[in-house]
Amino acid sequence: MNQIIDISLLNSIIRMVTPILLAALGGALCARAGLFNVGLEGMILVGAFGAVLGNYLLGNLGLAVLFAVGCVLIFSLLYGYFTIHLKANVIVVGIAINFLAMGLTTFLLSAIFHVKGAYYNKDMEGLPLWNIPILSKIPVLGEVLSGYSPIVFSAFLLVIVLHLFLYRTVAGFRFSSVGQSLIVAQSTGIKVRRYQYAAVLTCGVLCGLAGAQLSLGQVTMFAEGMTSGRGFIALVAMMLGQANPLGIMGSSLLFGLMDALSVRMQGLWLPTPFTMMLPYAVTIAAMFFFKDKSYLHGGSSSSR
Amino acid sequence: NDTKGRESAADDTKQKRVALITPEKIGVNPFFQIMDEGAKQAASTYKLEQKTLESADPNAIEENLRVAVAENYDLIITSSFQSADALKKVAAENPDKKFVIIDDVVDLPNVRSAVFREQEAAYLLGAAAGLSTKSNTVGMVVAMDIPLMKKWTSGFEQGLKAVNPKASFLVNYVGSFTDPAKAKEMALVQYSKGADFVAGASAVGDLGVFEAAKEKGFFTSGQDIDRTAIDPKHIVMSQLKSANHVVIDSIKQWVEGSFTPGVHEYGLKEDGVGLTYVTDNNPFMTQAAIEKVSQIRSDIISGKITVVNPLK
Amino acid sequence: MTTVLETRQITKIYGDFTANDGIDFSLRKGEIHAIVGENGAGKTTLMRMLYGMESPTSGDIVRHGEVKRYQSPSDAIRNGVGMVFQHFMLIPSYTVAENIVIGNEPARGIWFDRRLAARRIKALCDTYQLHVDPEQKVSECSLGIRQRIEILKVLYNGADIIILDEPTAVLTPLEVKELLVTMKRLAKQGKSMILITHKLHEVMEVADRITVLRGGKVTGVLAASSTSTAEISRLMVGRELEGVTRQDHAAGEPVLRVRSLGVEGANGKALLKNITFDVCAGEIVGVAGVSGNGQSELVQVLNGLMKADQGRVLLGGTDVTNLSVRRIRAAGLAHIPEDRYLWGASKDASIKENAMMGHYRKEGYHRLGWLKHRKLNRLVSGWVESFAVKTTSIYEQAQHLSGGNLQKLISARELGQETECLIAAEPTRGVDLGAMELIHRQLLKKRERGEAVLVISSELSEIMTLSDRILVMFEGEIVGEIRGGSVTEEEIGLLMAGGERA
Amino acid sequence: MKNWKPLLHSMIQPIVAMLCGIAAGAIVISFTGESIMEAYQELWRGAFGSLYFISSTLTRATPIILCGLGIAFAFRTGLFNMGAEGQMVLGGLAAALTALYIPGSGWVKLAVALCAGFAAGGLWSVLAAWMDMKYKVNLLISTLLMNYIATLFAGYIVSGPFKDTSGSAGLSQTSMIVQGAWLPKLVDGMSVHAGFLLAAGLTICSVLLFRYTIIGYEVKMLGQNPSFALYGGINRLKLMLFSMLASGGLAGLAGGVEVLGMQYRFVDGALTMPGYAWTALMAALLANAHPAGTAVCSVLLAALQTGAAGMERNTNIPVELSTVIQAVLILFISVKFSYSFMRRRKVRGKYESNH
Ligand SMILES: Nc1ncnc2c1ncn2[C@@H]1O[C@H](COP(=O)(O)OP(=O)(O)OP(=O)(O)O)[C@@H](O)[C@H]1O
Ligand SMILES: Nc1ncnc2c1ncn2[C@@H]1O[C@H](COP(=O)(O)OP(=O)(O)OP(=O)(O)O)[C@@H](O)[C@H]1O
Ligand SMILES: [Mg+2]
Ligand SMILES: [Mg+2]
Repeated sequence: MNQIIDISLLNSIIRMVTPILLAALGGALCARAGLFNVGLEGMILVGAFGAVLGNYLLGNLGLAVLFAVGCVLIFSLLYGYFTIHLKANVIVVGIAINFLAMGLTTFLLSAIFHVKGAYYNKDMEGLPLWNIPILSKIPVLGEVLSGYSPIVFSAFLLVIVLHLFLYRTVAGFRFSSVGQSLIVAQSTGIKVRRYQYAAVLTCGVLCGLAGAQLSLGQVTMFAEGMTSGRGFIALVAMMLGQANPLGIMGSSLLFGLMDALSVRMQGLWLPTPFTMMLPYAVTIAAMFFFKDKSYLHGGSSSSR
Repeated sequence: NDTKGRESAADDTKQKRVALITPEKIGVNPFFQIMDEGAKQAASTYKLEQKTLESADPNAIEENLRVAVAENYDLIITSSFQSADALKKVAAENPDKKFVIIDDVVDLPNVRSAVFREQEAAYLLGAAAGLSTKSNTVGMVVAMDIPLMKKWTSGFEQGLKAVNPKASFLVNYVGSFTDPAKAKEMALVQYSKGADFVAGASAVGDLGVFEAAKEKGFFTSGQDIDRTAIDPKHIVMSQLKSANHVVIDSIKQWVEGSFTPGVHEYGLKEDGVGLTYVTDNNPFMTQAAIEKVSQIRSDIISGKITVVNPLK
Repeated sequence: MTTVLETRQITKIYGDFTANDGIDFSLRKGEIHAIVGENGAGKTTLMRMLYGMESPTSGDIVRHGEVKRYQSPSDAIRNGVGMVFQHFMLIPSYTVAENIVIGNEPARGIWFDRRLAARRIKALCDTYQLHVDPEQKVSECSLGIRQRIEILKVLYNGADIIILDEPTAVLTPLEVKELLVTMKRLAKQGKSMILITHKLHEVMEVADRITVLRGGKVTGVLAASSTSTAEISRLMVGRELEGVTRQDHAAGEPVLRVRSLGVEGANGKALLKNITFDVCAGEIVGVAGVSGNGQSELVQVLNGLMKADQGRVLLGGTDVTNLSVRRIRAAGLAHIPEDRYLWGASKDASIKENAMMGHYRKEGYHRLGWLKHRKLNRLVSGWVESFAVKTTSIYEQAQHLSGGNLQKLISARELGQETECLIAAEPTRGVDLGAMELIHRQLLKKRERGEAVLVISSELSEIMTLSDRILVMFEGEIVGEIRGGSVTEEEIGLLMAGGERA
Repeated sequence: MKNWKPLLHSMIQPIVAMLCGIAAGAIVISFTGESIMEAYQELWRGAFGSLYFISSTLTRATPIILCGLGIAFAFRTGLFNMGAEGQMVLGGLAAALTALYIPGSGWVKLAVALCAGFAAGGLWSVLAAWMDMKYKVNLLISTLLMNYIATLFAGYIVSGPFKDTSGSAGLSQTSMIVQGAWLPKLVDGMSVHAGFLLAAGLTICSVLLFRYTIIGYEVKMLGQNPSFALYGGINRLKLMLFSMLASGGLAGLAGGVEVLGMQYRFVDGALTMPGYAWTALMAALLANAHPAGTAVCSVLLAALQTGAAGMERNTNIPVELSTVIQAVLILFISVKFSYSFMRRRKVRGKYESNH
């Protein structure tokens, strides 16, 4: 109680934030392509299940992660086909994808593992924890930045990669154009659909990683509905970060920090429900300061 | 959904039929899982036809109850507070049918109510933890901050303070029944605050607590059913709540013709709740502690120790 | 001269409406070919097919003697066809350079080489003598510059055929002049151009040949050197135009009085400074000025869409300064807005819903909050008829109206308010000759009824024909007030550019 | 209004989509080895098979319709209200507490409680609208986040200060409301209650409102082009606040109706677990925010859910798969096999054969 912020808190934030961050980055790409993806929750769930299933079937962690990514790719392809080709309402498809993910993972859990609720095997291996050689030697920082799964490191690396991609490369530039104005992009001969599919599929890869981190990184098991609303938080982080990778990292970390603090504040003076409100309330408060709404607009208008 | 009861349906046309209606999908909840197992077991012992109906959401409970009545099941078992209101209506409308509710009370002449004294088992768990902790700090990761869970936290705290008044007790609420990742982080937080024992009371989240224990090498305990087999080095105890026992007991009484309405309590004495622990080479509890805990158990059964029900 | 592009019996049918009906059209190398026709004649539709945005229902597009099937604009672009749209296709938050190279970006590997882009654009500017600042944000550019960016974009993509759909509609006279010079220069450099415009003097000035469309059919292909505006307009409209005449009559009492109006901009710079003028009963006052010199702000303040920081506005004796739009309208002000898609209409709504805006709260059209639909229908149908708005039904969506027809509808709506004062901002932008005459005649009728009209237009000829008095705005101030008929276009032009009156 | 042709055209699309959905669902069912016909029969029977099942479908549809009308109202104004869930929870809570603690006869309690539900939901969503207008806090995010806050707050209220102290007292719920204040059942022994009539009535009111009234017209114009509305003299601020009040209010009313017509008390989680708000959101989107369409879609989606429950009771299709079948059907219902899509295929086909 005396120390609310310590190194284990920071460790915990980074771990907890990774799935949200990854999914939010995926959501951002979709938003930039004009698709407001509320199906993130379901996609993470499929990723989480795919990772555990892959691990069980293939017995190799690397392949398990790939398997998870593959599973989510099928889902995102479905999402893309319905929204891009069949022009179905993006939000309805997103919600339906969430239902579908919930139903399928639960069904397959009992069909494949013959268990209900959760699959846990104490011999199942989780993702390895890495220490970056030189970084881990630095006194305090080293402790903060060491001992995570490769996915955690790659998530933060991806923030930089995506930032460079969106703002420095030709493809990224076109991506942004599609998000800024579909009509302009189309009139200049950009293959809009191709970019939309690319966004949706990349989002699938990222959600696959997010799920794998959740089920093989943070814990080593699959539980029905284990995403517990992380997909929606990712959606909020995406919007708050204005579909900008660095912004998303900031908003995810803000949310993570508040979430971790709310855990530590339990039992101090406020009733628990109120401490649990903290991350949501602070996120709303944060919006008083971030007002540029360029991409949010895409979200709300594409839904009509 | 298929039952053993059906297989033998051919040879006995006047077979009695039992329906079990869970208030939510059985899915994540071991409490309902063992209830289902108990029903199936009793069905095969007493040659009954049995069907389990899972309710997708609270509104489906009443629906399922009515369907069970309409399909003329002879005994209808349901459970938990979510079902109480629905059962009150349905049971009052069908006075000829027999009903059982587990874990809540419905005061009607055709309803048998079975409730648990979870606080007694929690008391034992708290006492065991209090006797064994080296750091004098123990914790519990709880699913939700709702009154029901006070039976766990309060019972645990009573037992803990009784044997070790100086020990401090940490509690964290996950806010969900299905979030092992968050439960794990909470267990890690408690560990970082010095807890060497963290009890799991967060449904599926417990698996996350177990993992944290394995990773950091502290001790933990499970819920409802015996979880120690998963990892006896760290999961050293399990607080039992034998819904299967209660289901079997209810069916047995009914089959034997001694179905009695009213409230039936299941505590340590009735074997409805209990505590199990790793018996050989328990790394957390000393033999002395184990003996002390069994002493407390008999004291509770004999009434020498009374565990306060926090909800009364 | 060689023919670079040709259509053979091209037809486009929307639902049961034939927008283009068996059109034969040809474009020669180095030629400027004007396409004229009334609103809704099918000019844009034809261009959209040439540019691959629509596929023809039947007929062929022939390029260099080869039949082409464009699946998308990118096919057309690859074939050297470029188009500048009526509504600019630019991303305002991007720089000029980014907008030009989009779709065809200079790259080093996967990286977007913005510096190379800027250099290429500099070179392009020099070749065609069209100057822009590559680093500037498009949102900060004037309409004239945006137009130039669009042309550069087309040139950058290597087009040798450039389609310009009503490029001059939004430009100031000076900008128009520059554009026409540019076009001639490009034609000399071997580019072929298709120009769509409603202004026949522009056609006569630059075009080599003219194709006239009416009702989706070609009614004539003329050589500019051997025709007259009268002939063209006869082919367009199918009848002689009468021309508008203005009777002299004395103005009455002031209706709209504006006193030392001022508005601060976001950066502390004044958008409007000390504006004072009157508009009297039975008078049309014109406001001339290069767009972006405060005319839009003036109109918005008068209407209550923008708040004034100083000064007062009096309407028929009541002080309406900074009142809500509804109160100002109720006090007797109607307003034809300058941007019909932004302010003037809802594209998704029906013609009727668009037309009843501002009327439905009037006496007789509602009771206890319920609309009297039958009366409204009659009102709107009446306008559709008297203004000859081309539509199948008043329940049709407004987005299916061509620009000119929508403008007629908006004018009808605002003239129908029958207020003692009307503000008409760019009332005939993008409107064909017949419709322009119609609107002008209605504005003059209003004047003759003894009502006040304030006309804001970047089209000097329009101001000159209509106005009793002309106010010239420059950088948010009124820099000159002239009696109508007493000056030449050159003199006003000088004032508009910030010079003193000679 | 007079054009029946577009209406007919608009009917073809959902029917085609439904058929595709049924075909896709059949594929899923065939994986379970069950008879497809039987499964669909059970699905139908569970939704509409008898008066009893029709009644439970309509009961389930009741809060969805109300919530959906609310969401559609906001959409029409151009506001994306994602906070129906929170508004519904607060509405339900307010209705329960009012019915429990104000004095008066049953009818008075009922009426005041419904008003309280409306007010609570409405004010909660007006808060979001106000933050949007005054401080440009994006409505979509704020309403989404406010769901969590509302749900947690309601959970606190019923597990703390206003907890039910009768019975085993371990429950997060309020005490039971006196019977006089319940919404009466429409048919004895069936669950459908007067709340459904309220929902149907409000649907008709919404249709009339949007078609024939000044407010309906102004809301529509504001939603389609705010600048045009401003130019025409429509008071944007007032209308937006009104719209969000109505939107949240209807969601709150949905909560109140569910509490007073079904549960007779506020039970933590009973309004969120069935996912009414999400279903309602889908209904509103599928109907493109048209009120009558929203109501029809609500009943349809509710039928899909009750039908799935029936299917799961009476066939051996696993519980989990009924969710999958539902999702697949919804996916296809959402599809817009637009004419341009079909025509384009045709045009392309022609081109290819020409080559
Ligand atoms: N997508 C469409 N669906 C139905 N009708 C359309 C569509 N696009 C255009 N039209 C109709 O086709 C006709 C021709 O339109 P077009 O835009 O080509 O006219 P235009 O000659 O460019 O007119 P303007 O001078 O006003 O720009 C108009 O009557 C218009 O209403
Ligand atoms: N209803 C329609 N009728 C005719 N042409 C259409 C219609 N809808 C779209 N088009 C045009 O057909 C072209 C091809 O359409 P498509 O959607 O395949 O383009 P794209 O997304 O740019 O390309 P790609 O699918 O290859 O990435 C586009 O230029 C589009 O404008
Ligand atoms: Mg045109
Ligand atoms: Mg294509």
